[in-house]
Amino acid sequence: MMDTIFMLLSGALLIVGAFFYLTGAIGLVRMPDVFTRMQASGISDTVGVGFLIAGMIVAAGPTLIAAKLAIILAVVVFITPVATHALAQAAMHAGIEPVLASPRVLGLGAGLKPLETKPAQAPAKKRAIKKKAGKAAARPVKRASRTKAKTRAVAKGKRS
Amino acid sequence: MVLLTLMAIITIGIVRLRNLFAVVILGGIYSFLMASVMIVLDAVDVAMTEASVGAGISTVLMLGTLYLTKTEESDPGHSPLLPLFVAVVMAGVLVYATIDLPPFGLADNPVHVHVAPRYLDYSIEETNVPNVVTSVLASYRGYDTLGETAVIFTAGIAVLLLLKGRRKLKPGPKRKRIKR
Amino acid sequence: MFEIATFAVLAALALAVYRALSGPTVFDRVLAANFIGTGAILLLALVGFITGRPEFLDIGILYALLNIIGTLAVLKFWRYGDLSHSGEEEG
Amino acid sequence: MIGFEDIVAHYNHWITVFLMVSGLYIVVARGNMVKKLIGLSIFQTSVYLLFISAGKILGGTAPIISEDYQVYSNPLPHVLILTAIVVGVATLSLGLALVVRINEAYGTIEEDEIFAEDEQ
Repeated sequence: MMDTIFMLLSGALLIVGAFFYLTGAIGLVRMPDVFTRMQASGISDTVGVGFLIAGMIVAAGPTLIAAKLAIILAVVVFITPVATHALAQAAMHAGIEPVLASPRVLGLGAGLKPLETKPAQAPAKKRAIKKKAGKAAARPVKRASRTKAKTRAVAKGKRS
Repeated sequence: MVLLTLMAIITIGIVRLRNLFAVVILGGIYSFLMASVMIVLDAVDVAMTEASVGAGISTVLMLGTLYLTKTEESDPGHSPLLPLFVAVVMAGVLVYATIDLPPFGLADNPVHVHVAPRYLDYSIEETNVPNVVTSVLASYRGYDTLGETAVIFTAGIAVLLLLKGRRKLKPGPKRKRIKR
Repeated sequence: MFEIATFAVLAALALAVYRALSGPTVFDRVLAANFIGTGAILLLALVGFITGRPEFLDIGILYALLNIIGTLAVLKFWRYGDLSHSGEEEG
Repeated sequence: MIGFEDIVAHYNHWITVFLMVSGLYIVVARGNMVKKLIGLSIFQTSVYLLFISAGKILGGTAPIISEDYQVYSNPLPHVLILTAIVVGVATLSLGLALVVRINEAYGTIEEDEIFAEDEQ
Protein backbone atom coordinates (compact mmCIF):
# COMPACT_ATOMS: atom_id res chain seq x y z
CA MET A 1 0.00 0.00 0.00
CA MET A 2 2.61 2.51 1.06
CA ASP A 3 4.82 1.41 -1.78
CA THR A 4 2.10 2.10 -4.29
CA ILE A 5 1.51 5.54 -2.85
CA PHE A 6 5.18 6.36 -2.97
CA MET A 7 5.44 5.09 -6.51
CA LEU A 8 2.51 7.16 -7.67
CA LEU A 9 3.83 10.22 -5.85
CA SER A 10 7.28 9.90 -7.36
CA GLY A 11 5.80 9.32 -10.80
CA ALA A 12 3.69 12.44 -10.51
CA LEU A 13 6.65 14.50 -9.30
CA LEU A 14 8.80 13.20 -12.10
CA ILE A 15 6.24 14.04 -14.75
CA VAL A 16 5.67 17.52 -13.39
CA GLY A 17 9.43 18.07 -13.25
CA ALA A 18 9.89 16.80 -16.76
CA PHE A 19 7.15 19.09 -17.97
CA PHE A 20 8.74 22.14 -16.39
CA TYR A 21 12.19 21.18 -17.58
CA LEU A 22 10.98 20.87 -21.13
CA THR A 23 9.12 24.14 -20.85
CA GLY A 24 12.29 25.89 -19.81
CA ALA A 25 14.16 24.37 -22.72
CA ILE A 26 11.52 25.53 -25.17
CA GLY A 27 11.80 28.97 -23.65
CA LEU A 28 15.55 28.77 -24.12
CA VAL A 29 14.98 28.36 -27.83
CA ARG A 30 12.06 30.69 -28.37
CA MET A 31 12.95 33.73 -26.30
CA PRO A 32 14.30 36.72 -28.19
CA ASP A 33 17.48 37.67 -26.35
CA VAL A 34 19.96 36.59 -23.72
CA PHE A 35 18.25 38.05 -20.71
CA THR A 36 14.86 36.54 -21.39
CA ARG A 37 16.53 33.24 -22.17
CA MET A 38 18.20 33.34 -18.79
CA GLN A 39 14.83 33.74 -17.19
CA ALA A 40 13.50 30.78 -19.19
CA SER A 41 16.34 28.53 -18.14
CA GLY A 42 15.66 29.61 -14.57
CA ILE A 43 12.39 27.68 -14.74
CA SER A 44 14.27 24.53 -15.63
CA ASP A 45 16.92 25.01 -13.04
CA THR A 46 14.59 25.60 -10.12
CA VAL A 47 11.21 24.02 -10.64
CA GLY A 48 12.22 21.40 -13.15
CA VAL A 49 15.28 20.12 -11.36
CA GLY A 50 13.57 20.47 -8.01
CA PHE A 51 10.59 18.33 -8.94
CA LEU A 52 12.66 15.75 -10.79
CA ILE A 53 15.06 15.27 -7.92
CA ALA A 54 12.21 15.26 -5.41
CA GLY A 55 10.60 12.49 -7.42
CA MET A 56 13.81 10.52 -7.39
CA ILE A 57 14.20 11.04 -3.65
CA VAL A 58 10.72 9.68 -3.09
CA ALA A 59 11.52 6.73 -5.32
CA ALA A 60 14.77 6.03 -3.52
CA GLY A 61 13.37 6.08 -0.01
CA PRO A 62 15.37 6.98 3.08
CA THR A 63 18.77 5.78 1.94
CA LEU A 64 22.19 7.18 1.17
CA ILE A 65 21.03 7.75 -2.37
CA ALA A 66 18.39 10.17 -1.18
CA ALA A 67 21.03 12.07 0.77
CA LYS A 68 23.22 12.33 -2.29
CA LEU A 69 20.30 13.52 -4.36
CA ALA A 70 19.52 16.15 -1.75
CA ILE A 71 23.12 17.34 -1.89
CA ILE A 72 22.93 17.58 -5.67
CA LEU A 73 19.71 19.53 -5.42
CA ALA A 74 21.21 21.92 -2.89
CA VAL A 75 24.31 22.44 -5.02
CA VAL A 76 22.27 23.11 -8.14
CA VAL A 77 19.89 25.43 -6.36
CA PHE A 78 22.68 27.47 -4.84
CA ILE A 79 24.96 27.50 -7.83
CA THR A 80 22.71 28.26 -10.75
CA PRO A 81 21.64 31.70 -9.54
CA VAL A 82 25.28 32.61 -9.10
CA ALA A 83 26.06 31.52 -12.64
CA THR A 84 23.04 33.31 -14.04
CA HIS A 85 23.85 36.47 -12.16
CA ALA A 86 27.43 36.41 -13.41
CA LEU A 87 26.13 35.79 -16.90
CA ALA A 88 23.74 38.73 -16.76
CA GLN A 89 26.42 40.98 -15.36
CA ALA A 90 28.89 39.98 -18.02
CA ALA A 91 26.33 40.45 -20.74
CA MET A 92 25.45 43.92 -19.52
CA HIS A 93 29.13 44.72 -19.21
CA ALA A 94 29.68 43.66 -22.79
CA GLY A 95 27.03 46.12 -23.83
CA ILE A 96 24.26 43.87 -25.01
CA GLU A 97 20.97 45.69 -25.07
CA PRO A 98 18.02 43.92 -23.55
CA VAL A 99 15.40 43.57 -26.22
CA LEU A 100 12.71 44.62 -23.84
CA ALA A 101 14.47 47.92 -23.32
CA SER A 102 14.42 48.86 -26.95
CA PRO A 103 11.48 50.84 -28.26
CA ARG A 104 11.19 48.46 -31.16
CA VAL A 105 9.79 45.71 -29.02
CA LEU A 106 6.28 47.03 -29.08
CA GLY A 107 6.30 47.51 -32.82
CA LEU A 108 8.13 44.22 -33.33
CA GLY A 109 10.98 45.60 -35.39
CA ALA A 110 12.63 43.96 -38.33
CA GLY A 111 15.39 42.13 -36.53
CA LEU A 112 13.16 40.54 -33.92
CA LYS A 113 11.18 37.37 -33.90
CA PRO A 114 7.65 37.74 -32.57
CA LEU A 115 7.45 37.23 -28.88
CA GLU A 116 5.71 34.20 -27.54
CA THR A 117 4.92 35.59 -24.16
CA LYS A 118 3.91 39.01 -23.07
CA PRO A 119 6.98 41.07 -22.22
CA ALA A 120 7.27 42.33 -18.70
CA GLN A 121 6.46 46.00 -18.79
CA ALA A 122 7.94 47.62 -15.74
CA PRO A 123 11.68 46.96 -16.19
CA ALA A 124 11.33 47.64 -19.87
CA LYS A 125 10.08 51.13 -19.22
CA LYS A 126 12.71 51.85 -16.66
CA ARG A 127 15.51 50.84 -18.93
CA ALA A 128 13.96 52.56 -21.88
CA ILE A 129 14.15 55.85 -20.04
CA LYS A 130 17.77 55.28 -19.26
CA LYS A 131 18.83 54.30 -22.74
CA LYS A 132 18.27 56.74 -25.52
CA ALA A 133 15.75 55.64 -28.05
CA GLY A 134 16.64 55.19 -31.67
CA LYS A 135 19.14 52.39 -31.36
CA ALA A 136 19.68 50.52 -34.56
CA ALA A 137 18.71 46.88 -34.91
CA ALA A 138 20.12 44.54 -32.31
CA ARG A 139 22.96 43.00 -34.25
CA PRO A 140 25.25 45.85 -35.26
CA VAL A 141 24.94 47.45 -31.86
CA LYS A 142 25.99 44.28 -30.25
CA ARG A 143 28.91 43.82 -32.56
CA ALA A 144 30.22 47.33 -32.07
CA SER A 145 29.81 47.45 -28.35
CA ARG A 146 31.32 44.04 -28.02
CA THR A 147 34.49 45.08 -29.77
CA LYS A 148 34.54 48.16 -27.62
CA ALA A 149 34.27 46.01 -24.55
CA LYS A 150 37.05 43.83 -25.83
CA THR A 151 39.45 46.70 -26.33
CA ARG A 152 38.52 47.93 -22.93
CA ALA A 153 39.22 44.56 -21.45
CA VAL A 154 42.56 44.36 -23.21
CA ALA A 155 43.56 47.77 -21.98
CA LYS A 156 42.57 46.78 -18.51
CA GLY A 157 44.60 43.62 -18.76
CA LYS A 158 47.65 45.63 -19.76
CA ARG A 159 47.17 47.99 -16.92
CA SER A 160 46.75 45.43 -14.20
CA MET B 1 21.70 7.09 -29.76
CA VAL B 2 20.17 10.50 -29.27
CA LEU B 3 23.19 11.65 -27.32
CA LEU B 4 25.51 10.41 -30.00
CA THR B 5 23.57 12.26 -32.65
CA LEU B 6 23.75 15.42 -30.58
CA MET B 7 27.49 14.98 -30.34
CA ALA B 8 27.73 14.72 -34.09
CA ILE B 9 25.72 17.93 -34.45
CA ILE B 10 27.98 19.70 -31.99
CA THR B 11 30.96 18.57 -34.00
CA ILE B 12 29.53 20.10 -37.14
CA GLY B 13 29.15 23.32 -35.21
CA ILE B 14 32.75 23.16 -34.09
CA VAL B 15 33.87 22.68 -37.66
CA ARG B 16 31.88 25.58 -38.95
CA LEU B 17 32.28 28.30 -36.33
CA ARG B 18 35.00 30.84 -36.71
CA ASN B 19 34.93 32.47 -33.31
CA LEU B 20 37.37 30.46 -31.26
CA PHE B 21 35.73 31.51 -28.03
CA ALA B 22 32.44 29.94 -29.06
CA VAL B 23 34.33 26.90 -30.24
CA VAL B 24 35.84 26.46 -26.80
CA ILE B 25 32.41 26.65 -25.19
CA LEU B 26 31.10 24.10 -27.66
CA GLY B 27 34.04 21.92 -26.72
CA GLY B 28 32.86 22.06 -23.12
CA ILE B 29 29.34 21.05 -24.15
CA TYR B 30 30.82 18.25 -26.23
CA SER B 31 32.70 16.97 -23.21
CA PHE B 32 29.56 16.95 -21.07
CA LEU B 33 27.67 15.02 -23.73
CA MET B 34 30.54 12.61 -24.11
CA ALA B 35 30.56 12.04 -20.36
CA SER B 36 26.83 11.31 -20.44
CA VAL B 37 27.35 8.81 -23.24
CA MET B 38 29.99 7.11 -21.16
CA ILE B 39 27.65 6.91 -18.19
CA VAL B 40 25.15 5.17 -20.43
CA LEU B 41 27.88 2.83 -21.61
CA ASP B 42 28.69 1.85 -18.00
CA ALA B 43 32.06 3.58 -17.82
CA VAL B 44 31.55 5.74 -14.75
CA ASP B 45 35.21 6.30 -13.97
CA VAL B 46 35.91 7.36 -17.50
CA ALA B 47 32.91 9.66 -17.43
CA MET B 48 34.17 11.36 -14.31
CA THR B 49 37.64 11.85 -15.75
CA GLU B 50 36.33 12.99 -19.10
CA ALA B 51 34.05 15.57 -17.52
CA SER B 52 36.69 17.02 -15.25
CA VAL B 53 39.37 17.00 -17.91
CA GLY B 54 37.31 17.97 -20.91
CA ALA B 55 34.94 20.45 -19.39
CA GLY B 56 37.22 21.70 -16.64
CA ILE B 57 40.91 21.73 -17.35
CA SER B 58 40.80 21.87 -21.13
CA THR B 59 38.39 24.78 -21.14
CA VAL B 60 40.49 26.76 -18.72
CA LEU B 61 43.71 26.03 -20.62
CA MET B 62 42.12 26.99 -23.92
CA LEU B 63 40.80 30.22 -22.44
CA GLY B 64 44.24 31.06 -21.12
CA THR B 65 45.71 30.49 -24.53
CA LEU B 66 43.03 32.56 -26.20
CA TYR B 67 43.76 35.39 -23.80
CA LEU B 68 47.40 35.30 -24.76
CA THR B 69 46.70 35.09 -28.47
CA LYS B 70 43.47 36.14 -30.17
CA THR B 71 39.93 34.96 -30.43
CA GLU B 72 39.06 35.17 -34.09
CA GLU B 73 40.04 32.69 -36.73
CA SER B 74 40.90 34.15 -40.09
CA ASP B 75 39.51 32.85 -43.32
CA PRO B 76 41.53 29.94 -44.66
CA GLY B 77 43.24 31.06 -47.83
CA HIS B 78 42.92 27.81 -49.70
CA SER B 79 39.99 25.77 -50.84
CA PRO B 80 38.64 23.16 -48.43
CA LEU B 81 37.88 20.71 -51.22
CA LEU B 82 41.01 18.61 -50.95
CA PRO B 83 40.78 18.05 -47.17
CA LEU B 84 37.08 17.34 -47.61
CA PHE B 85 37.88 14.77 -50.24
CA VAL B 86 40.48 13.16 -48.00
CA ALA B 87 38.03 13.10 -45.11
CA VAL B 88 35.22 11.58 -47.16
CA VAL B 89 37.47 8.88 -48.57
CA MET B 90 38.73 8.14 -45.08
CA ALA B 91 35.16 7.92 -43.81
CA GLY B 92 34.25 5.50 -46.58
CA VAL B 93 37.17 3.26 -45.76
CA LEU B 94 36.42 3.31 -42.05
CA VAL B 95 32.71 2.63 -42.50
CA TYR B 96 33.61 -0.26 -44.73
CA ALA B 97 35.83 -1.51 -41.93
CA THR B 98 33.08 -1.24 -39.33
CA ILE B 99 30.94 -3.77 -41.20
CA ASP B 100 33.29 -6.48 -40.02
CA LEU B 101 33.32 -5.37 -36.40
CA PRO B 102 31.31 -7.48 -33.97
CA PRO B 103 27.89 -5.99 -33.21
CA PHE B 104 27.52 -3.65 -30.30
CA GLY B 105 27.00 -5.01 -26.82
CA LEU B 106 26.85 -8.77 -27.19
CA ALA B 107 28.35 -10.74 -24.34
CA ASP B 108 30.29 -13.19 -26.52
CA ASN B 109 32.23 -10.60 -28.48
CA PRO B 110 35.92 -11.41 -28.72
CA VAL B 111 36.78 -8.53 -26.40
CA HIS B 112 34.94 -10.04 -23.49
CA VAL B 113 36.16 -13.61 -23.53
CA HIS B 114 39.84 -13.24 -22.95
CA VAL B 115 41.33 -11.18 -20.14
CA ALA B 116 38.46 -9.34 -18.52
CA PRO B 117 36.77 -12.33 -16.82
CA ARG B 118 40.03 -13.07 -15.06
CA TYR B 119 40.10 -9.58 -13.59
CA LEU B 120 36.43 -9.66 -12.72
CA ASP B 121 36.67 -13.02 -10.97
CA TYR B 122 39.83 -12.53 -8.98
CA SER B 123 39.83 -8.83 -8.25
CA ILE B 124 38.19 -9.08 -4.83
CA GLU B 125 40.32 -12.04 -3.87
CA GLU B 126 43.66 -10.60 -4.93
CA THR B 127 43.37 -6.89 -4.29
CA ASN B 128 40.29 -6.52 -2.11
CA VAL B 129 39.04 -3.60 -4.13
CA PRO B 130 35.44 -3.79 -5.33
CA ASN B 131 35.96 -1.37 -8.18
CA VAL B 132 37.67 -3.42 -10.86
CA VAL B 133 38.79 -0.38 -12.80
CA THR B 134 40.70 0.88 -9.80
CA SER B 135 42.28 -2.46 -9.09
CA VAL B 136 43.39 -2.97 -12.67
CA LEU B 137 44.69 0.56 -12.91
CA ALA B 138 46.60 0.62 -9.69
CA SER B 139 47.51 -2.97 -9.12
CA TYR B 140 47.53 -5.18 -12.17
CA ARG B 141 48.74 -2.47 -14.48
CA GLY B 142 50.55 -0.29 -11.99
CA TYR B 143 53.59 0.25 -14.19
CA ASP B 144 51.33 1.59 -16.89
CA THR B 145 50.07 4.18 -14.49
CA LEU B 146 53.59 5.00 -13.41
CA GLY B 147 54.52 5.65 -17.03
CA GLU B 148 51.46 7.81 -17.42
CA THR B 149 52.48 9.86 -14.43
CA ALA B 150 55.91 10.27 -15.97
CA VAL B 151 54.28 11.57 -19.14
CA ILE B 152 52.28 14.16 -17.22
CA PHE B 153 55.36 15.19 -15.29
CA THR B 154 57.32 15.64 -18.50
CA ALA B 155 54.54 17.65 -20.05
CA GLY B 156 54.32 19.86 -16.99
CA ILE B 157 58.03 20.53 -17.02
CA ALA B 158 57.95 21.27 -20.72
CA VAL B 159 55.11 23.73 -20.31
CA LEU B 160 56.90 25.46 -17.47
CA LEU B 161 60.10 25.71 -19.50
CA LEU B 162 58.27 27.10 -22.50
CA LEU B 163 56.41 29.71 -20.54
CA LYS B 164 59.26 30.67 -18.25
CA GLY B 165 61.41 32.06 -21.00
CA ARG B 166 58.42 34.09 -21.98
CA ARG B 167 58.36 35.87 -18.70
CA LYS B 168 61.98 36.91 -19.08
CA LEU B 169 61.34 38.14 -22.60
CA LYS B 170 58.50 40.36 -21.61
CA PRO B 171 58.80 41.38 -17.99
CA GLY B 172 55.49 42.27 -16.57
CA PRO B 173 53.20 41.61 -13.68
CA LYS B 174 51.28 38.93 -15.58
CA ARG B 175 51.31 35.59 -13.92
CA LYS B 176 51.86 32.50 -15.95
CA ARG B 177 48.59 31.31 -17.35
CA ILE B 178 49.06 27.57 -17.53
CA LYS B 179 48.65 26.23 -14.07
CA ARG B 180 49.62 22.66 -13.60
CA MET C 1 7.96 7.29 -15.28
CA PHE C 2 11.75 7.45 -15.33
CA GLU C 3 11.65 6.77 -19.04
CA ILE C 4 9.30 9.67 -19.67
CA ALA C 5 11.48 11.99 -17.62
CA THR C 6 14.54 10.78 -19.48
CA PHE C 7 12.95 11.50 -22.82
CA ALA C 8 11.97 14.96 -21.63
CA VAL C 9 15.51 15.67 -20.49
CA LEU C 10 16.91 14.41 -23.78
CA ALA C 11 14.55 16.64 -25.72
CA ALA C 12 15.54 19.58 -23.53
CA LEU C 13 19.19 18.80 -24.22
CA ALA C 14 18.48 18.78 -27.94
CA LEU C 15 16.84 22.19 -27.71
CA ALA C 16 19.74 23.53 -25.69
CA VAL C 17 22.16 22.19 -28.28
CA TYR C 18 20.22 24.05 -30.93
CA ARG C 19 20.56 27.22 -28.90
CA ALA C 20 24.27 26.62 -28.39
CA LEU C 21 24.83 26.22 -32.09
CA SER C 22 22.69 29.09 -33.29
CA GLY C 23 23.06 31.46 -30.35
CA PRO C 24 23.89 34.86 -31.75
CA THR C 25 26.08 35.91 -28.84
CA VAL C 26 28.62 34.15 -26.72
CA PHE C 27 26.38 34.47 -23.70
CA ASP C 28 23.69 32.36 -25.30
CA ARG C 29 26.24 29.64 -25.75
CA VAL C 30 27.41 29.92 -22.17
CA LEU C 31 23.83 29.73 -20.99
CA ALA C 32 23.23 26.65 -23.12
CA ALA C 33 26.40 25.08 -21.75
CA ASN C 34 25.18 25.67 -18.23
CA PHE C 35 21.83 24.16 -19.11
CA ILE C 36 23.46 21.12 -20.64
CA GLY C 37 25.58 20.63 -17.55
CA THR C 38 22.44 20.52 -15.41
CA GLY C 39 20.83 18.20 -17.93
CA ALA C 40 23.80 15.88 -17.73
CA ILE C 41 23.37 15.63 -13.96
CA LEU C 42 19.69 14.78 -14.32
CA LEU C 43 20.41 12.28 -17.04
CA LEU C 44 23.02 10.62 -14.87
CA ALA C 45 20.58 10.22 -12.01
CA LEU C 46 17.73 9.05 -14.23
CA VAL C 47 19.86 6.51 -16.07
CA GLY C 48 21.05 5.26 -12.71
CA PHE C 49 17.45 4.68 -11.63
CA ILE C 50 16.50 3.04 -14.92
CA THR C 51 19.35 0.57 -14.85
CA GLY C 52 18.61 -0.10 -11.20
CA ARG C 53 21.95 1.01 -9.87
CA PRO C 54 21.72 4.59 -8.64
CA GLU C 55 25.02 4.61 -6.83
CA PHE C 56 26.97 6.95 -9.00
CA LEU C 57 25.43 10.20 -7.88
CA ASP C 58 28.72 11.47 -6.54
CA ILE C 59 29.65 12.10 -10.12
CA GLY C 60 26.59 14.30 -10.35
CA ILE C 61 27.93 16.52 -7.59
CA LEU C 62 31.20 16.71 -9.47
CA TYR C 63 29.35 17.75 -12.62
CA ALA C 64 27.55 20.50 -10.78
CA LEU C 65 30.78 21.91 -9.39
CA LEU C 66 32.50 21.69 -12.76
CA ASN C 67 29.56 23.42 -14.32
CA ILE C 68 29.89 26.47 -12.13
CA ILE C 69 33.67 26.52 -12.50
CA GLY C 70 33.46 26.39 -16.26
CA THR C 71 30.77 29.04 -16.45
CA LEU C 72 32.50 31.43 -14.10
CA ALA C 73 35.85 30.95 -15.82
CA VAL C 74 34.33 31.75 -19.18
CA LEU C 75 32.47 34.77 -17.88
CA LYS C 76 35.41 36.12 -15.97
CA PHE C 77 37.53 35.75 -19.05
CA TRP C 78 34.98 37.57 -21.10
CA ARG C 79 34.56 40.38 -18.67
CA TYR C 80 38.13 41.03 -17.64
CA GLY C 81 40.01 39.33 -20.42
CA ASP C 82 41.99 37.51 -17.81
CA LEU C 83 41.51 34.54 -15.57
CA SER C 84 43.63 35.78 -12.71
CA HIS C 85 41.86 39.07 -12.21
CA SER C 86 40.72 39.51 -8.67
CA GLY C 87 37.66 41.52 -9.60
CA GLU C 88 38.39 44.34 -7.22
CA GLU C 89 37.80 47.20 -9.57
CA GLU C 90 34.10 47.00 -10.02
CA GLY C 91 32.74 44.27 -7.90
CA MET D 1 19.85 -4.46 -47.26
CA ILE D 2 20.57 -2.69 -44.01
CA GLY D 3 17.94 -3.35 -41.37
CA PHE D 4 17.28 -1.67 -38.07
CA GLU D 5 19.32 -4.23 -36.17
CA ASP D 6 22.35 -3.46 -38.27
CA ILE D 7 21.95 0.23 -37.59
CA VAL D 8 21.76 -0.33 -33.86
CA ALA D 9 24.67 -2.75 -33.98
CA HIS D 10 26.95 -0.28 -35.69
CA TYR D 11 25.61 3.14 -34.78
CA ASN D 12 28.35 3.78 -32.24
CA HIS D 13 30.96 2.84 -34.76
CA TRP D 14 29.55 5.16 -37.36
CA ILE D 15 29.42 8.06 -34.97
CA THR D 16 33.00 7.24 -34.05
CA VAL D 17 33.94 7.36 -37.70
CA PHE D 18 32.15 10.65 -38.14
CA LEU D 19 33.88 12.25 -35.16
CA MET D 20 37.24 10.95 -36.26
CA VAL D 21 36.83 12.26 -39.77
CA SER D 22 35.67 15.65 -38.50
CA GLY D 23 38.73 15.88 -36.32
CA LEU D 24 40.90 14.96 -39.27
CA TYR D 25 39.17 17.55 -41.42
CA ILE D 26 39.68 20.27 -38.84
CA VAL D 27 43.35 19.41 -38.45
CA VAL D 28 43.97 19.36 -42.17
CA ALA D 29 41.79 22.16 -43.44
CA ARG D 30 41.99 24.85 -40.78
CA GLY D 31 45.04 27.01 -40.41
CA ASN D 32 44.39 28.28 -36.93
CA MET D 33 46.48 26.43 -34.40
CA VAL D 34 44.03 26.50 -31.50
CA LYS D 35 41.40 25.11 -33.84
CA LYS D 36 43.83 22.42 -34.91
CA LEU D 37 44.33 21.41 -31.29
CA ILE D 38 40.58 21.24 -30.75
CA GLY D 39 40.34 19.01 -33.82
CA LEU D 40 43.04 16.83 -32.37
CA SER D 41 41.14 16.44 -29.14
CA ILE D 42 37.96 15.54 -31.04
CA PHE D 43 39.95 12.88 -32.84
CA GLN D 44 41.13 11.54 -29.48
CA THR D 45 37.62 11.54 -28.11
CA SER D 46 36.40 9.43 -30.99
CA VAL D 47 38.97 6.82 -30.03
CA TYR D 48 37.65 6.88 -26.47
CA LEU D 49 34.16 6.29 -27.78
CA LEU D 50 35.30 3.35 -29.90
CA PHE D 51 36.98 1.64 -26.96
CA ILE D 52 34.22 2.24 -24.48
CA SER D 53 31.52 0.99 -26.81
CA ALA D 54 33.58 -2.13 -27.38
CA GLY D 55 33.60 -2.69 -23.65
CA LYS D 56 29.84 -2.40 -23.10
CA ILE D 57 27.74 -5.50 -22.60
CA LEU D 58 24.01 -5.00 -23.04
CA GLY D 59 22.29 -5.77 -19.77
CA GLY D 60 25.53 -5.43 -17.88
CA THR D 61 26.38 -2.90 -15.22
CA ALA D 62 29.41 -0.89 -14.25
CA PRO D 63 32.37 -3.03 -13.19
CA ILE D 64 32.07 -2.49 -9.46
CA ILE D 65 31.74 -5.85 -7.79
CA SER D 66 28.65 -6.39 -5.68
CA GLU D 67 26.56 -9.39 -4.74
CA ASP D 68 23.46 -8.15 -6.48
CA TYR D 69 24.83 -8.18 -10.02
CA GLN D 70 26.22 -10.88 -12.21
CA VAL D 71 26.98 -9.30 -15.57
CA TYR D 72 29.57 -6.55 -15.67
CA SER D 73 30.89 -4.57 -18.57
CA ASN D 74 34.47 -5.07 -19.57
CA PRO D 75 36.74 -3.01 -17.28
CA LEU D 76 39.84 -3.23 -19.41
CA PRO D 77 38.93 -0.60 -22.03
CA HIS D 78 37.98 1.75 -19.22
CA VAL D 79 41.45 1.48 -17.75
CA LEU D 80 43.13 2.05 -21.09
CA ILE D 81 40.96 5.05 -21.82
CA LEU D 82 41.63 6.58 -18.42
CA THR D 83 45.31 6.52 -19.26
CA ALA D 84 44.59 7.92 -22.71
CA ILE D 85 42.53 10.82 -21.35
CA VAL D 86 45.25 11.90 -18.99
CA VAL D 87 47.94 11.66 -21.63
CA GLY D 88 45.61 13.58 -23.94
CA VAL D 89 45.34 16.52 -21.60
CA ALA D 90 49.12 16.53 -21.17
CA THR D 91 49.51 16.72 -24.94
CA LEU D 92 46.90 19.43 -25.16
CA SER D 93 48.56 21.63 -22.56
CA LEU D 94 51.93 21.21 -24.21
CA GLY D 95 50.46 22.14 -27.57
CA LEU D 96 48.79 25.19 -26.14
CA ALA D 97 52.03 26.33 -24.54
CA LEU D 98 53.70 25.96 -27.92
CA VAL D 99 50.94 28.03 -29.48
CA VAL D 100 51.58 30.78 -26.96
CA ARG D 101 55.27 30.77 -27.81
CA ILE D 102 54.56 30.80 -31.53
CA ASN D 103 52.27 33.73 -31.06
CA GLU D 104 55.06 35.60 -29.34
CA ALA D 105 57.63 34.80 -31.99
CA TYR D 106 55.48 35.51 -35.03
CA GLY D 107 52.63 37.60 -33.74
CA THR D 108 50.06 35.28 -35.24
CA ILE D 109 48.67 31.80 -34.82
CA GLU D 110 47.55 31.32 -38.40
CA GLU D 111 49.56 28.81 -40.38
CA ASP D 112 49.58 30.73 -43.67
CA GLU D 113 50.83 33.94 -42.12
CA ILE D 114 53.59 32.06 -40.35
CA PHE D 115 54.71 30.51 -43.63
CA ALA D 116 54.60 33.89 -45.32
CA GLU D 117 56.74 35.35 -42.58
CA ASP D 118 59.23 32.52 -42.87
CA GLU D 119 59.74 33.13 -46.55
CA GLN D 120 60.68 36.75 -46.15
